[in-house]
Amino acid sequence: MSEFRKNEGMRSQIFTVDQVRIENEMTTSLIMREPLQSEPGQFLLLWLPGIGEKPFSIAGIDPLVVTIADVGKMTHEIHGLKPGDRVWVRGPLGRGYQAYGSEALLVGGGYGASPLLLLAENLISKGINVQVFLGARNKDLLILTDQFKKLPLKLHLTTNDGSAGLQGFVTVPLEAAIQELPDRNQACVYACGPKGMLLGIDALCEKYRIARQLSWEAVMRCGMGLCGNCRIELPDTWQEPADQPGSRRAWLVCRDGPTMFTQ
Amino acid sequence: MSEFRKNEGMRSQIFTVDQVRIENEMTTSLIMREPLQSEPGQFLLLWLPGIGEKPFSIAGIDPLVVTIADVGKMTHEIHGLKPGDRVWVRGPLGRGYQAYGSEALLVGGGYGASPLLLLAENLISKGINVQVFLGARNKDLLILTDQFKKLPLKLHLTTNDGSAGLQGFVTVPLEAAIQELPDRNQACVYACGPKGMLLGIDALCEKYRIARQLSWEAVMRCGMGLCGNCRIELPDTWQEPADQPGSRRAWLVCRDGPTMFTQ
Amino acid sequence: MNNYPCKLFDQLTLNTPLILASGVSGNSDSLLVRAARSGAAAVTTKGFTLKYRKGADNPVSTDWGCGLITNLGLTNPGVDSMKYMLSAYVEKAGDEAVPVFANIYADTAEEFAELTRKTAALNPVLIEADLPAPDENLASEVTRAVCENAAGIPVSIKISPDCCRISRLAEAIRDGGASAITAVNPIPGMLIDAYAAKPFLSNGTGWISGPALKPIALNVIGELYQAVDLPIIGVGGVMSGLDMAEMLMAGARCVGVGSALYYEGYSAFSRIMNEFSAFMESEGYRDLDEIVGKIWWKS
Amino acid sequence: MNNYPCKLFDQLTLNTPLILASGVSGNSDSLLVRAARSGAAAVTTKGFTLKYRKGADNPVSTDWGCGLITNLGLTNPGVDSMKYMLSAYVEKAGDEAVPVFANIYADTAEEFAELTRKTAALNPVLIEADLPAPDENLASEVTRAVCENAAGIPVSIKISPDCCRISRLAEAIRDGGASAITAVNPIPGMLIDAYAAKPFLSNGTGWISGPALKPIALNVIGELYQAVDLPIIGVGGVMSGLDMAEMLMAGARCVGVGSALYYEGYSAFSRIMNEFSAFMESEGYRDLDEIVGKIWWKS
Ligand SMILES: Cc1cc2nc3c(=O)[nH]c(=O)nc-3n(C[C@H](O)[C@H](O)[C@H](O)COP(=O)(O)OP(=O)(O)OC[C@H]3O[C@@H](n4cnc5c(N)ncnc54)[C@H](O)[C@@H]3O)c2cc1C
Ligand SMILES: Cc1cc2nc3c(=O)[nH]c(=O)nc-3n(C[C@H](O)[C@H](O)[C@H](O)COP(=O)(O)OP(=O)(O)OC[C@H]3O[C@@H](n4cnc5c(N)ncnc54)[C@H](O)[C@@H]3O)c2cc1C
Ligand SMILES: Cc1cc2nc3c(=O)[nH]c(=O)nc-3n(C[C@H](O)[C@H](O)[C@H](O)COP(=O)(O)O)c2cc1C
Ligand SMILES: Cc1cc2nc3c(=O)[nH]c(=O)nc-3n(C[C@H](O)[C@H](O)[C@H](O)COP(=O)(O)O)c2cc1C
Ligand code: FES
Ligand code: FES
Repeated sequence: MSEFRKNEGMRSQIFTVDQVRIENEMTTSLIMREPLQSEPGQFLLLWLPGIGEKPFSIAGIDPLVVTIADVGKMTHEIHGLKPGDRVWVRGPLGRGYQAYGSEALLVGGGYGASPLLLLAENLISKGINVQVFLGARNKDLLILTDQFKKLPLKLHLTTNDGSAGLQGFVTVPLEAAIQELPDRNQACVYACGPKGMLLGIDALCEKYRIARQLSWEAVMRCGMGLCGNCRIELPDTWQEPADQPGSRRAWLVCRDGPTMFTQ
Repeated sequence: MSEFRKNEGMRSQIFTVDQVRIENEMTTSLIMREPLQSEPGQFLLLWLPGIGEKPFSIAGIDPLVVTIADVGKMTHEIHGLKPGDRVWVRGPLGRGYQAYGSEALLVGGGYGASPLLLLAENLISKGINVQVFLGARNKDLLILTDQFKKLPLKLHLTTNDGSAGLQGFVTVPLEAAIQELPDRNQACVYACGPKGMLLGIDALCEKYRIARQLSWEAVMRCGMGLCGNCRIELPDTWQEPADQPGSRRAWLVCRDGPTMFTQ
Repeated sequence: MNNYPCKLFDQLTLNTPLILASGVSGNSDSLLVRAARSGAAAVTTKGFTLKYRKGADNPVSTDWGCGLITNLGLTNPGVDSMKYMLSAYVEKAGDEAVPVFANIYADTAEEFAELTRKTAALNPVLIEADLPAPDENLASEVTRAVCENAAGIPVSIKISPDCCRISRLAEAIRDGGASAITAVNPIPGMLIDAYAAKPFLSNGTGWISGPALKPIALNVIGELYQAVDLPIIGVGGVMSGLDMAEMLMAGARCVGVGSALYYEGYSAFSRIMNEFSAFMESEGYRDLDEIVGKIWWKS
Repeated sequence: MNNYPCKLFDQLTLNTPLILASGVSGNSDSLLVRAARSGAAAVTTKGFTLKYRKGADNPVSTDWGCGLITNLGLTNPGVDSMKYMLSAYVEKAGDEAVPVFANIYADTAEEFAELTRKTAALNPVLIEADLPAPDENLASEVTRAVCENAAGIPVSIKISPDCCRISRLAEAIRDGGASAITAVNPIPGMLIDAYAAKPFLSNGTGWISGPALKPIALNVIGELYQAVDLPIIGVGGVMSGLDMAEMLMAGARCVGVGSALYYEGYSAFSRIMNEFSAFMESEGYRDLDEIVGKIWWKS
C-alpha cells in the first residue's frame, strides 16, 4: 500500500564544522564536512540550539562554507566553534543571482564578498568575463582576496584609508570599468554589501543604463515570508513585475530576494 | 521558496461512467471514461456519496472497468448507474498477481472472473501460455466468456447444471489440465472466487505441488489495514514469510492480499 | 470570470469570499496593499495589543512537512500605531483599497474593552477579537466587553480548535453580541529536534497552521454552522480553490488564507480564486448561497 | 543491539519502549499475536465497551495526505468477549506473548465502574481508560471510578489533545489515583469532498491520526510532563525512530504506534526500533533515563 511520502518541509539539517578559517580579525569562515546544493546568492538560516538562528550567505557549496563577521551575540558564539562542532542549517533559501550577458562586474562590500566567490566560479564556468571589486574600510577588513586571486578574473581592491588597493569607494573603479565596457547591454553588475553601497551602485547603473542584481540585507525573523520583518522599500529605478502586484514598496528580502534584478 | 509538496494520500478520484455492459441477469460492467493504472489482481474502493463504499476487483484499466454482481444495497445502487454518472474511486489497493513460470492456469468462480481478464492479457503479453477455467452455477451466471474468447488462450467452462461447458466443478477440468502439464515447476494457478473454491484449488495444487496465487475475499471496512475486519486464517499449506512474523493466522486481505502466493 | 460577491453582513459585501487572514503581512501598510493588489477581497491586520510587544527571538517558525509551526510572540507596535498603519494603507492603496478587518488581542475582558475603544476609533469594517482561550465563560465576558465598546462596528470572535465544547462556545459568543465567528486559530504544537535535544522554536512551543490544520478547521466550522446562525469566517489550511469550496460547504461565509503565502507567495490569492471559480463553473453553482453549508442540507 | 528496557511502573518493565497503541489490530487475538511477534513490547486492545457495538458504515477511514481520518464507530464485541480474546492471545502467542494493556471506553463514570470490574477480572497488566471528553470534572470522576474498581491493576487515563487546560486535567487524573496518562487520542476532524458536496466518512466527522498529529501530541506530552509526575504513554504520529526519540524527550516513558501500521504494515515495529537504537548509539545515550523529558532539563 502507499507508503507515507515523507515531506520534511524545511527542517534543519545537521552540518559538522571541518575547518575554521580566519579571514580577518572579525571575520571567520566555517568550512563544513557536508555539501549543500544551492545557487550563488541564496542564503541559509543557521541555528545554534538554545542560542538563536540567523541568516548567512552561502559562500561555498561543496563543502558548504559560510563566512561570518563577529558583530553580535550569535555571530560571536559562531566564532567560538571548533572543528567537530555541529550546526543546524535550513536552506538554501531565497532567490539567487542569475547569469546574464557576457560581462560580469561583481561588487562586494565587507562580508558581502562571501556570496561572490561562488558566483564568480559559476559565471566563469559559463564563459562569462568576470571582474571583481572588493571594498572595505581598511586592508585588514578585506576578505577572501586570496581565494579570488586563484580564479581567472580581474580583481580590483579599494579601501577607505588606502591601506590596500585604491583609496576611496568601490564605485570609483566600478565606474571606470563600466566606461570601458565593450557593450553595456551585454553587461551586468552583481553586488552584495551595505545598503548605502547598493544604493550608490544602483544610481551608477541607472546612469549608464546597465542591468544589475543587488543582494539586499535586512533583519530577518521567520525567513519564510510570514512576519514581514525583512520588507524593504525599493529604489525608484525598480519596476514592479506584472506577476507581483504591490511588491513595489513591500519587497520581502527573504522570499522575493535577497537578490533583485533590474534590467 | 519550497512549494508545498502536495500529498493527496488516498483521496477518492472521480470517474465517469461511459458505458454500462450487462454481463448477465445479476452482473453488470461499468466502463469508465478514465483509465486507472494498476496491476492485475489489485482492487479498488468505490464510493457512492451518501450510500457507501465497497471493494471491487479491477477488471480493466484503460479505461477502468469494474464488473459488479447485484447482491445487496450498494451493488444494487451501482446497477442503477447510467452513462454520465460519477463514481468515486480509491485505489489501486492491495497486492496483485505476479507473473510466474511459463504455464498459467487461471480459475474464476462467478464474478471472480473479472480480474482474470486483465491478468490473462498481461500474462499473454509476457509470452506465458494461458488457460482459463470459468465456473458458475448455470450458463446465465457465466460472465466475460466473450471477452476471454477474443484472447489467444484455451477456455474451459463448467456449470453445476451442465447448461454450458462441462457439468461439475471447475476443479475437474483444472485437474485434467494439471496432469497434462509439460513441467509442473514452471506452472502457476491463479484463482479468484468463493472461499470454498479457493480451498479446493489449494488442496489440488498441494497434491500436485504446483505454485498458486489465490485471491481471497472478505468483508472489508477500512480497506487500509486498520480495522482488522478482513483478516482471514490461511490454509495449512501456507508458509509464513520470514518478514511477516505472525501473519500465519492473521492475514489482512486488504493489505497483505488480496492475492496470496504459495510456492 | 465570476467573482462570487460575498455578503458578510447587511452593511458589508466583499468582492469575493477570499481574504487575507490575520498575522501574515498584517503589520505593514505596504504589505497590506500588496495583499489587496494581489487579490484579497479584505485584509486583516496582525493582532494588535494595547502595548508594543517585541516578540520572540529566532527561530520563530518553520515548515515541518505537513504545515507550519510559528510563534512570533505577537510582535506588534501597539494599538496606537494602528492608526498610522491604516491611514497609510488607505493612501497607498488608492482605489485598490479593500476593506480592513482589525484583529486585536488581550488577555482579559477589561483590557479588551480599552483596546476595542481605541480600535473602533479607527473605523475598520470589522473588529476581530482573538479569544485568549476557548473557554465559554471567558468567551462570554470578552465578547460582551468587545461588543459594548465597538461603537456599532461588527465584531467577530476568533477561536481556537482546541476546544471540546464548540457549540456551547458558539452560543456564548452569539449571546455576547458578536456579529460573526472566525474559525480557526492555529492549534498549539511543538517541534523537537532530537539531535539538538531541544524544541526548535525559541519559545519552546508554537502554533500549527497550514495543511495539517484543514480537517480540524472543517470540523470546527461544521459544528459552529450547526450551532449558531452567525456568519463564519473560515480559516485554516486553505491552499487551493477546492479547499476553499470545502470550507464554504462546511459552513463558512468567507475564507481566509495565511500559510498559503509561505507556500506560494502573494500569487496564492489569484490562483486559489481561479481554481474556485473553475470549480463553481464545472459544478454549475451560480453563487455562494448555493454552497455555503451545503453538506448539512437535507436533500 | 540494545533494546532499551522500559520501566513503566515498579511492577512492569517492557522489553523496549515501543508498543502497539489501541485500535489497530486490537480486536483480534491473532492480530495481537502478529503485533507481538513483529516487535511490539506490549499490545493494547481496541477500546472495549460494556455492550457490543456494530460500528459505522463504510467509508470509515482514509488517508488525506498529512495523516489519517478514521471513524469506525468503536466496533467491538463488548467486554464479555475480551476474556476469550485474551486467553486465545496467550495461547497462540506462547513464549512470544508480551504484556497486554486493556483499553476500555464508556460514556459515564458509572458505566466505567462496571466495565472496569469486568476488565480487571481478566487481569491485564494495565487498564487504559479512554476519557470521553477532556473535561477536568469528568476526568476526576472517571479516574476515581476506574481506579476504585481496578482491583489494584495500574490504570492509565487516555486523553484527547483538544483540551486547553492540560495541566489541570493532568492534576485531576493524578489526584483520581491513576498510575499513568496516555496521550494522545486522535483529534476531531472532518474531510469533505467538494465534488460530492458531502463529508467523506459515513459518520460525517472522524479523528485525525498520523503525521499531522505529532507536533500536537508532543505539545500535550510536554505539558503533562511538566504538570505531574506520572509516567506518560506517548502516542500520536510516530513513524520513525526519531519521532520516537522526540516523544521520549518531550516526556513520554514509552511510545505507542497506530497509524504507522497503515503506512508500512507490521514491519513498522522493527524498523522504528532499529532507527531508535541507531539514534541512541550515534548520540551516545545508554538508556532511556538519559533522554526521557530531556528537553525540559536545565543544563
Ligand atoms: C540575506 C542575508 C545574508 C547575510 N549574509 C551574511 C554573511 O554571509 N556573513 C555575515 O557575517 N553576516 C551576514 N548577514 C548578516 C547576519 O545575519 C547578521 O550579522 C547576524 O544576524 C547578526 O547576528 P548576531 O546575533 O550576532 O547579532 P545581534 O547581536 O542580534 O545584532 C548585531 C547586528 O546584527 C544585525 N542583525 C541582527 N539580527 C539580524 C538578522 N536576523 N538579520 C540580519 N541582521 C541582523 C543587527 O542589526 C545589529 O546591527 C546576512 C544577512 C542577511 C539578511
Ligand atoms: C478484494 C475484493 C474484491 C471484490 N471484487 C468484486 C467484484 O469484482 N465484483 C463484485 O461484484 N463484487 C466484488 N467483491 C464483493 C463486493 O465487495 C460485495 O459484493 C459488496 O461489497 C456488496 O455490497 P452491498 O452493499 O451491495 O451488499 P450488502 O447489502 O452490504 O451485503 C450483501 C452481501 O455482500 C457481502 N458484503 C457486504 N459488504 C462487503 C464488503 N465490504 N466486502 C466484501 N463483501 C461484502 C455480504 O457478506 C453479503 O453477503 C469483492 C470483494 C473483495 C473483498
Ligand atoms: C505567522 C503567523 C502569524 C499569525 N498571527 C496571528 C495574529 O496575530 N492574530 C490572529 O488572530 N491570528 C494569527 N495567525 C493565525 C492565522 O490568522 C490563521 O488563523 C491560521 O494561520 C490558520 O490559517 P492558515 O492555515 O491559512 O495559515 C497567524 C498565523 C501565522 C502563520
Ligand atoms: C483505526 C483506529 C482505531 C482506533 N481505535 C482506538 C480505540 O478503540 N481506543 C483508543 O483509545 N484509541 C484508538 N485509536 C487511537 C490510537 O490509539 C492513537 O491514539 C492515535 O491513532 C494516534 O496515534 P497514531 O498517530 O500512531 O495513530 C484508534 C486509532 C485508529 C487509527
Ligand atoms: S523574515 Fe519574515 S517575512 Fe522575511
Ligand atoms: S478492511 Fe480493515 S484491515 Fe482490512
